[in-house]
Amino acid sequence: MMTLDEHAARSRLRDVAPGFKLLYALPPIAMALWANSVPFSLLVFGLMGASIVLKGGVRPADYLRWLLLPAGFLVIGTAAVAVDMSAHPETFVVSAPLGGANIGVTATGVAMAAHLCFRALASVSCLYFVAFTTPVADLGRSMAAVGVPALFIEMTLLVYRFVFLLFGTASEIATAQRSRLGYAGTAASFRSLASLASNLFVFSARRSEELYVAMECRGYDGAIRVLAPSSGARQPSLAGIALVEAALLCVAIAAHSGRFF
Amino acid sequence: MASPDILRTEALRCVWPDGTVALDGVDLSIRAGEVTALLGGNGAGKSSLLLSFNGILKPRSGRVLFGEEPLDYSAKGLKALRQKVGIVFQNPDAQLFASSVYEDISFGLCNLGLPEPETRRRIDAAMELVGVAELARKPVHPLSFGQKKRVALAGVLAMEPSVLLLDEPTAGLDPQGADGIMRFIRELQRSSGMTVVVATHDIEMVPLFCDRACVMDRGQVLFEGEVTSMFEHRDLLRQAGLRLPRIAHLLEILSTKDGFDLPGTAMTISGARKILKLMKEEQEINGK
Amino acid sequence: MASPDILRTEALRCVWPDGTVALDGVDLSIRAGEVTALLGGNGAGKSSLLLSFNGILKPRSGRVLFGEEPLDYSAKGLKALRQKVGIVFQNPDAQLFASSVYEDISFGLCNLGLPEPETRRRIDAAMELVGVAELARKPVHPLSFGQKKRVALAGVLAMEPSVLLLDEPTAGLDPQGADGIMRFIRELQRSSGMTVVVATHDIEMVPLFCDRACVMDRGQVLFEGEVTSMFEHRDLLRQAGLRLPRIAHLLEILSTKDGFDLPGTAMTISGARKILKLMKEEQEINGK
Amino acid sequence: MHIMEGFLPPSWSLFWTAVSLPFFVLGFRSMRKIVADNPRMKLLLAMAGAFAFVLSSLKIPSVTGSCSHPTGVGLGAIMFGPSVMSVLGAIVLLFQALLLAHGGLTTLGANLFSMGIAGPFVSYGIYKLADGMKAPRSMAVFLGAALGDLVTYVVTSLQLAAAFPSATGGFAAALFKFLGIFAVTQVPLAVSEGILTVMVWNAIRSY
Repeated sequence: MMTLDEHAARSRLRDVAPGFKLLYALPPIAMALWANSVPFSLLVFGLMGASIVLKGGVRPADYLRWLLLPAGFLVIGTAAVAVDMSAHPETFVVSAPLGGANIGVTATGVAMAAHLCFRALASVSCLYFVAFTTPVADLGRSMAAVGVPALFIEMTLLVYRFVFLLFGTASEIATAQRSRLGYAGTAASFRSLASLASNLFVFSARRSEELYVAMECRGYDGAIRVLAPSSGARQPSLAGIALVEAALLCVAIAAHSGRFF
Repeated sequence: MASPDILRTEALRCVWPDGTVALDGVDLSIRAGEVTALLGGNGAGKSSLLLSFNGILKPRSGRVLFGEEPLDYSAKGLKALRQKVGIVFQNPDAQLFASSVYEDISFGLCNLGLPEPETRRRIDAAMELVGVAELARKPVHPLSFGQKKRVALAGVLAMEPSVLLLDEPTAGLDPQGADGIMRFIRELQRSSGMTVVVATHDIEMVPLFCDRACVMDRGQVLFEGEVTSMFEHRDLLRQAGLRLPRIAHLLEILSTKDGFDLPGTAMTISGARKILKLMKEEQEINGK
Repeated sequence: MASPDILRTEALRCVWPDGTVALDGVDLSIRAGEVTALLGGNGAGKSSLLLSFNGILKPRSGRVLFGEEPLDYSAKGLKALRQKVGIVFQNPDAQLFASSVYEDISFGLCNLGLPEPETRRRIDAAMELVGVAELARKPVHPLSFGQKKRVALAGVLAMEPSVLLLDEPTAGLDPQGADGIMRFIRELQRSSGMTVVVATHDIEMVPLFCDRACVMDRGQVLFEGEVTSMFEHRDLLRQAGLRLPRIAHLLEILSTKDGFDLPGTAMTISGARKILKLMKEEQEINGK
Repeated sequence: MHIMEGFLPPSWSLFWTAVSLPFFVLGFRSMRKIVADNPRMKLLLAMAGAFAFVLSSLKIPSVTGSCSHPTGVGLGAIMFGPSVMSVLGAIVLLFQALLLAHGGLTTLGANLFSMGIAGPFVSYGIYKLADGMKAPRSMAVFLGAALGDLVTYVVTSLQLAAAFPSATGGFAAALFKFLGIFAVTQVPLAVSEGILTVMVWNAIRSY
């Protein structure tokens, strides 16, 4: 399965200035949470899914596979919200006795769970729109534009680079361990994992020192100054985005005030 | 004498998780008791092939056979396989993970669950063999690069595999170090009859230390056969991002461009000496 | 024409924080506008010498001179020095830190505090020069090893240093990749007059791409001089864990052991051709 | 356990963001001071963040046989201190959301509180406490890591219970429910993480 990072790098929307993509996908999360309406959630879910697949060029099968990832949490989480326990079975629509009490679902519980489930799916699709279309480096730049402190952005982008560096090393170590039977059995697995983690730690300390020296050679003095590639970024029509957001907002208000559902 | 095949692939196709095709229909036989060179440029698929011999990389289609049996990818099957097929990776830093040399060499043996006396005997034997016995109690990370490579090798040899896979064993070593490790491997193969597969792009050492060669490019096998016959396919070598050994290149130019009448070709210094001496003798006879 | 010395060390002695002696009384001159090879086995002190040229490793005693001035180890002095003396490390993963190729290349320039248009011009030129222009907006991690090496080189070249230090530039590259990068460096030195110092144990490329050589062993300089004269000191090469280039080795054996009457010696294929042709012609004259 | 994107109602989303913010700000200040004193710390801290990320994506075997991810909060807190962990935790959570689709943006505050604040502070507190009571160092590390792991799940259950009180039994019943699902199942994994952290800690100290 391709990583989200690779999807973002290949996205047809990657050249769109990141601010616009955030402006497009983030407000609907807030609206979906606030409106708390199944039809509105479905609207957002559909809109974002279509944008990811049709505009972003992600294969529907890939998108669906990614949607299944949070499904585990979604199922357990919503089921936990729906199911209740009570001494009085009459409060439940469906129930079964369990020990001295009854376990079952109430009408409000089911409604709450259904709202929750769709709301979460809608929000996740918005998050996916950003993740599928926007490389992390671009996000770093837009954080600067809204006044996030430079140190935080520097740290974020360094962590981004180092995550892949360490992933590479961790998987090399794990492969070498597997080839010497490192994961045959629980005791061996513990031993292998512990040595993997400690070696990775030592490696990362050493690598950070090497990087420091290499950066010093290029004049590092404590501030990481870099220049972003000159923006060949496409600027989509701000009015278009505003129109979509406004329309969504109207539907959200209508849904919230009970015109739908 | 044709040795039986100990490892074989049939239409092997492997794909990395990100979708890159690592191996694209590889049919290859590794003969028992010989040293086989896997040659190719960066990204040709050499390392992937080694990983699939060890059962780490699973085929998308096609299969790998050890002896006459297709690989068994169950936990038990892999355990049995990896005991017999050992792999030494290119980067020793990624495969030495214990805090001391001795402990690291013991890693694979402990996972085999051997009794302690046997484990200790094998560790000592392996350390003796590769010449790191005096480092036993040292921590791993301050060792030199060459020492680390030897310790990594000992960790695999201690498991007494019948097939040894080596990924770029000479990378990062200076000429004497590289020569030393290849001589050691050749010696090991001669004395213990071990089967060795060496993935490398160091073409110079192939005629010196290998019996057979397989040239790879972009996940495919371009050539498989005796080392001596490989160099008749110089176009394939170039296609794979390689070149002739310098001696072979010199002799080639001498005979094709400079009008030397060479009675054969050679890839090594000793081979070239023979040919040039022959040429000289012929000239002297003709001259007289 | 003897070029003036651009870098010089005088009785340079450097000690690593753990007490290991890295350099032990090094007296060495690097000539401006030439390619100098620093040769030696693993642990000979080549990398340490490069780091001391760049002011990263400070002398315990002795000194380093850039032009005629001893290095100034103040923050300001180092900043000025590192603008003029750039270093490319062996492992690009230990050098590249930014989230995209373009940003990484810009880092050194931004530290120089150049105006933005000039910075952009230089980044574009450097990317063009090493052939990574189309990678500009990619993150670093999915690049191949060879691409990472090029990006690391571009990041240093963008600063337009007058001296370029390269630590094992061909390590990990296949023959064509190694050849490509060394050709590029030779071309760069010829066209821009840049001074280049290459630390390596790849002896084969020295006669092809370098003017001068310095052979190091255990922190000391065994030989310093023209590449052509270095090979007369083959005992020093062996002492340093190196060997002769294979062609030179062949010619040596031919003349000392096989009774060939060679009119000179050579280290490269083209050099050997000339000598062997000369020999042939002489024989034909004598024969007639 | 990451609460997924969109799962919390807006009020609770804001509430947990507000609760986490002061810890984040304090952590950020201390980080700023650390890197101002020594520029190489910037790289080391970023490396620590990446390390935490990679660590939390490993699968550890549980003593009962199943597999799960370690939280890494114990190891991180004991090695780098709990306040820096709140900043590194925020970065790690951001990447988990954007690169792995674990967690989300509107739940960042809540997840940061459980995994970047409560977990590390409890781990560190228990470690210091046990150490102060002259308990063996391994015991202190084990308790810190295991309880730190467990606390993150208890806090998550608390957050979910507060947002989704039971229709029949209110907050208490909901808490009981969520603890049963998310925290009790976690006990063997917390033990695994404790054991693993001790092993890693010992190995690192031997370098």
